[in-house]
Amino acid sequence: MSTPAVSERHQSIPVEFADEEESIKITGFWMFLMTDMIIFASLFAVYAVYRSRTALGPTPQQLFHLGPTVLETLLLLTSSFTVGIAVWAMRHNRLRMVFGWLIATLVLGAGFVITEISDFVSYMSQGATWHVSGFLSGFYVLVGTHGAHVTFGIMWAITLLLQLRRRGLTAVTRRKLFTFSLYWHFLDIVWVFIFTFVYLSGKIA
Amino acid sequence: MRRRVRSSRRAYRMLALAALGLGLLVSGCGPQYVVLHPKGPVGQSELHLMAFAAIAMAVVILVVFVLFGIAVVRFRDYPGNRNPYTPHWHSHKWLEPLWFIIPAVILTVIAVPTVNVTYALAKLPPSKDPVVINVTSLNWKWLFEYPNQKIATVNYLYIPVGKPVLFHLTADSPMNTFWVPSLGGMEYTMPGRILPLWLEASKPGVYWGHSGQFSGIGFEKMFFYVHAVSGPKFTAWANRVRATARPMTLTAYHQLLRFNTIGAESYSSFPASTWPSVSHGFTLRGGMYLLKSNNPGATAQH
Amino acid sequence: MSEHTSDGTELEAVEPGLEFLAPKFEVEGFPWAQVMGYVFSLLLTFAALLLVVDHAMPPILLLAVILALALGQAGLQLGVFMHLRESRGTAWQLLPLGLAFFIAFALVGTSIWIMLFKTGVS
Amino acid sequence: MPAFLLYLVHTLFPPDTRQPTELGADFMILVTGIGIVYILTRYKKWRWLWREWLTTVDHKRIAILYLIAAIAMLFRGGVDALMLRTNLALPNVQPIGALEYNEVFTTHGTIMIFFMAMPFIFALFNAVIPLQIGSRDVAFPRLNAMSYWLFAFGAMLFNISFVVGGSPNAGWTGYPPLTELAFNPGPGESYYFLSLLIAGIGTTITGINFLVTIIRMRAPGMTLMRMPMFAWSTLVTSALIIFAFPPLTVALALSLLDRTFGSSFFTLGHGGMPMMYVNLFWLFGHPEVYIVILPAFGIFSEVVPTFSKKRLFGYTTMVISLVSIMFLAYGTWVHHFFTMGAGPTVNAFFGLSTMLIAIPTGVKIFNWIFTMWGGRIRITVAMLYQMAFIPTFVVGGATGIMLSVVPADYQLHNSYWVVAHFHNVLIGGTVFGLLSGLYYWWPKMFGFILNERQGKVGFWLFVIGFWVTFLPQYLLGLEGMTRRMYTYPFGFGWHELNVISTLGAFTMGAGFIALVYNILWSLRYGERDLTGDPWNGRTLEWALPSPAPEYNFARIPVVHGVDEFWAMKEQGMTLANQLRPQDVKALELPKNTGMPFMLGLSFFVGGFGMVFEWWPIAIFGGLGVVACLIYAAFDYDDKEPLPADVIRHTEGTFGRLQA
Ligand code: HEA
Ligand code: HEA
Ligand code: CUA
Ligand SMILES: [Cu+2]
Repeated sequence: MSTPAVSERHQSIPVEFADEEESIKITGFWMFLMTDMIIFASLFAVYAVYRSRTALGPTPQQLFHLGPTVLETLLLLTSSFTVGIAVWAMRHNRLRMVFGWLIATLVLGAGFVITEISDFVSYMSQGATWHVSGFLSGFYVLVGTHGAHVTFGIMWAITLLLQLRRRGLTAVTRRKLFTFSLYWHFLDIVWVFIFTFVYLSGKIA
Repeated sequence: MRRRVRSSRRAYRMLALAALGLGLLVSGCGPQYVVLHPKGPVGQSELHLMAFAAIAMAVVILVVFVLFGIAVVRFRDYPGNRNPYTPHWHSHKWLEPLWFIIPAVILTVIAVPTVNVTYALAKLPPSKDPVVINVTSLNWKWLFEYPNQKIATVNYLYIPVGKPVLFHLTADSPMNTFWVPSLGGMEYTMPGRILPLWLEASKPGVYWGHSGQFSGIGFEKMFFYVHAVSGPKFTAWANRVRATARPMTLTAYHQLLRFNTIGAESYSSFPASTWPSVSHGFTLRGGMYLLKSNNPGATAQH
Repeated sequence: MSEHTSDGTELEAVEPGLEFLAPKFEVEGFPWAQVMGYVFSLLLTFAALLLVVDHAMPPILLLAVILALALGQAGLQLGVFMHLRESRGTAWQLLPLGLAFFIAFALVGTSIWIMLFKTGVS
Repeated sequence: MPAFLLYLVHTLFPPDTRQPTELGADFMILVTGIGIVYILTRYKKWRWLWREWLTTVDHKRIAILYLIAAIAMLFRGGVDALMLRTNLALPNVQPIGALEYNEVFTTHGTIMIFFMAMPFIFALFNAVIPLQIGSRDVAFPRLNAMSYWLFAFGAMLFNISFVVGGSPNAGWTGYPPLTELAFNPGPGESYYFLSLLIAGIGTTITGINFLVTIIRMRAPGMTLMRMPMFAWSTLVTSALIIFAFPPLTVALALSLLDRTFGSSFFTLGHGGMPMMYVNLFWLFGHPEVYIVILPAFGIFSEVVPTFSKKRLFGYTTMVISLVSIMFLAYGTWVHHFFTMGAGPTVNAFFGLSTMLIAIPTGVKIFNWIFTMWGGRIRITVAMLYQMAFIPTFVVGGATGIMLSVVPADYQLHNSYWVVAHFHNVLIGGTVFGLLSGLYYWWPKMFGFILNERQGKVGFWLFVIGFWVTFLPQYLLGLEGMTRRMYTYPFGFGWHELNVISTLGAFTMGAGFIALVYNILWSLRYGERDLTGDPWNGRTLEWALPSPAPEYNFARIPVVHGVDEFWAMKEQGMTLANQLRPQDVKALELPKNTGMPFMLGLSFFVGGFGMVFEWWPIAIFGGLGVVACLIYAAFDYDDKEPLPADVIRHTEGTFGRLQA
């Protein structure tokens, strides 16, 4: 139902949950996140096993620069914060604030993707393509899948902005924004593990 | 109605039994049941365990069949059935836990020897000095190299009776499994890895082996023969091959790499580089038959 | 679990026996939780970074510590930002979430264990 | 231009596919296709097809679509099986050669598992679950349609490989490096990876959909411990799907990257490791076999109480065993590669974890037997399949336990013992279960009953054929015959047993023909089901007319215990005599949409382009996918009102309204 009205009695229940149908969609989205989590777990397993299979190519220690990665981490953590605030603003019915924070999220996300791509390009220009070794294949696919998710998230955010502008804060658009925020935070969690398990641990001898 | 169903059920049981009996009869439970007639200690202990598990399973099957048969016969819906009808009976204080306990007990009985034998087979018999054979599966043929005898063969093997043989398995092709059912179980040959497997023949004879893992169009032709002969005969054979066969050059090896099937071949020597070494990114740790390679000749190769 | 209500005011009953999955909503006047969450997430990240750059510990221990920090970070995101206890009735997502974390770690761990012997020495 | 055409013909119909059997198949497909198009045009049915079926989001219709696909695929997989068996009975003649044999066992296994068993299961989920839990639809009707079309177009992509370009030929498991470009240059393996990826997305969505449907959409009062057992098994199956399909997706995607984009995951060189594929595949593969068996368990848990006229024995232990099977199913996958030498500790661990599964499975077997105990068993076709299931599955399970005995598996791995084991559980468990469910729920889906006498003929042919086919294969395993051989030498004692096995396979084929005849005959002459409750059922789906109206329940019932409908009947009530005209409220139904179909089509086009690496086509398909997603994001018009009058009228014609 797309009735934004919330009865007085249950003021504290956010609209996206008060509406049964939308709340079911949120449950569904959680389940989707679980499948995505196992996808990433499988990719982590692949990476973990291939980490030392560097063939004739570079080792993690030789390859990674921490600089860009730390920047990416900062961007993503901040974007996670901004989208959190966007949801907070949504729950206080502040549409303009929602716009602002969502656009900030989007920009930070784009910054992340650009940094990642330029990082990849610099690796590849050293000849470290994924053909070179199992390790590099695992690395590019794990990190690249995350990057693709972020890119998809940015496009999703754009369609969200358009819908918010057309329709304002209805139960449907609220639910969509809320699931988007779940998605985004989830990517942040995955990134933290990538940062730790791929980049940082790559620097441990 | 009642009679018909019952008699057709019986017919179906009889048929199943008959098929089993017939199968065994037609073939006379003869020597072609290679898995049941092992010719070496490894196959023997695998068979023992299999038979043990089979007996346990037979008990399980029997119990289920009997209970099920009684239920079906007693509680069918026909007029005048005097057996108790208890539509609301749906749980039982100790019957239900029993379903957990009895299978758990039976499984424990199987599990203990399973673990024991699994570990036991992972060790070479300690006192004996094994013959080492390096096995490479190729498309679609088997290359056997004897690092100590310094000879190589294709698609056939000689091994001494009564002596453990340590196979080192690898592949320069998609995966296969190396299997001589008369002697014991199989293990994969995989590119990029070397797995150890030991077998032993306790009776002289010719035993066939085959690949158990599909590897492409010529896979069906990957039969090979293992000639188990006495120790002196084995030595004599090795000397003869070294004396009479042609040496394997790298070119010859590359010809073996071609995708085709060929017959048996013998070589008086082989280039060391045909066997993968650590510097190629291989390792010797592990394997089901995890064992310390106690043959210096073998490790020197890696 | 209830007849569809279009006014959307009824919270559903919590599944009997699963009372620990009762929903909880967090709506505050100022996003303190988010701000604190952000600060802590930065702290956790830089802690891990510093530890690694300094080689503060033996490698295995270091790996364990930074993984623990990452886990803390995940918990923080879930708890602070993802409103993980919110639901219309029973907070069902918590069960699969627990399962997913378990499977994810078991999957990575056992895969390493099973493949361990094959790691190349190059 | 002619050069271009030549290239096209050569790529799409490479020389090795130009064989009599394949050309014959091509011809058959062409004729059937033209026939269908002709009939649709002749009777002006295109619009009807599009509006009623291709765009439908009604779970009951989607169920029928799944069912049609599943039976068609059972036919295709079955014909494959008969080809395999014929070749093995005549090892010296070899009616189909090595090339084709390898394709055929691959397509047989893949089709039977992914494109027969899975859609068959989803057909029953869709047909039954919303009705059984007292809900108007699944949680996400549009996603449901999307799942179907992703599955259907994935299946189509897989099936056209036989006609266009050549089929995959590396087994249903698709182990690298055999699937690598170097060893497998044709398009076959790309077909395999892409079609399974596409269908796999659909399956994952189905898993999510039914999980959420069951946890969120149950009728008021239906707590978890009051759910029908089929709903429980669906819940657990969905959870298994959610956690099992992602590793498959990754394994397939990485293989595809290796093949098409030159990464180095599973290659021979560059530090690739084929083992990792095997690990990921079975991380999916083992849960998958429980994904296909648990719904069958659920079906039996409905069929046995109904036809024994007795409540299910041990409800709680049934639930406990289902849930523990779910957990254990994730912990046993290594038993498929004991002989890859992961070391005695790993092997012992996974051998024991495999054995553990026997305990919850046994609990179910005994509970079914004790449901029958003290009941009144009516021998219908549905019940007959159940009664064949128990002995057959127990034998299959027992031979599985023997495989989990690690040293024994060293001798039995990849031998015909394994082939016999898994057909024993897949046919004796899954297929018998699905057929039982088919006969049981058929009236609910279509409104008429399948003829019982004919059904019994099919049953006996199928069951006897089954045992004649697969019992000899255990013996073949003990004789050391390995699987996936298109021919074999004489003198190993293999020939006689193979001939017996082939005779059995043809008996099963006759059983399949009897089944199809049964359906076609009943379509015309079958007894109508006017009560909605032909079997004296116990659960809510039988409280509705057959087939259920579009909105399922005019008013959602309140549930007070297990077997709610049985309890109602005992108190002399039904849903019908509870409904007063003023209780009927207007409803909103999900609106039909063409998006899912277009999405499936786009995936198909993109997949096809990728198979042949024709990038413009691949990109075109990809853009289609994006377009569909964007369309879906902005489409708010997804509901259709259903006025109370219409519902009142419908209920009235069923005679289900109080005066
Ligand atoms: C429906 C599908 C299905 C099911 C349910 C099962 C069930 C089981 N399977 Fe099977 N299996 C397959 C489908 C299935 N399998 C397939 C498709 C393959 C091959 C894939 C390929 O390579 O292509 C395979 C292969 C396979 C292997 C690998 C063989 C090899 O390649 O070397 C093993 C090894 O352990 C195994 C074991 C088991 C066990 C222990 C069970 C158990 O779950 C069985 C449990 C049931 C019982 C035991 C009977 C009932 C219990 C009782 C009556 C209680 C008392 C019992 C005891 C005390 C024992 N299976
Ligand atoms: C649910 C799954 C399922 C089902 C139902 C079946 C059903 C059958 N299977 Fe299948 N099988 C597998 C799953 C399944 N199989 C898998 C996963 C593999 C492994 C593949 C691999 O190795 O990768 C396999 C492999 C496999 C092999 C091993 C091939 C080899 O390794 O070389 C054999 C051999 O006998 C076989 C036989 C059969 C037979 C006779 C049937 C019978 O039940 C079929 C019954 C027959 C019909 C239903 C056909 C009806 C059709 C007609 C009557 C039409 C007649 C018309 C004409 C002839 C034009 N199967
Ligand atoms: Cu049995 Cu010889
Ligand atoms: Cu398994």
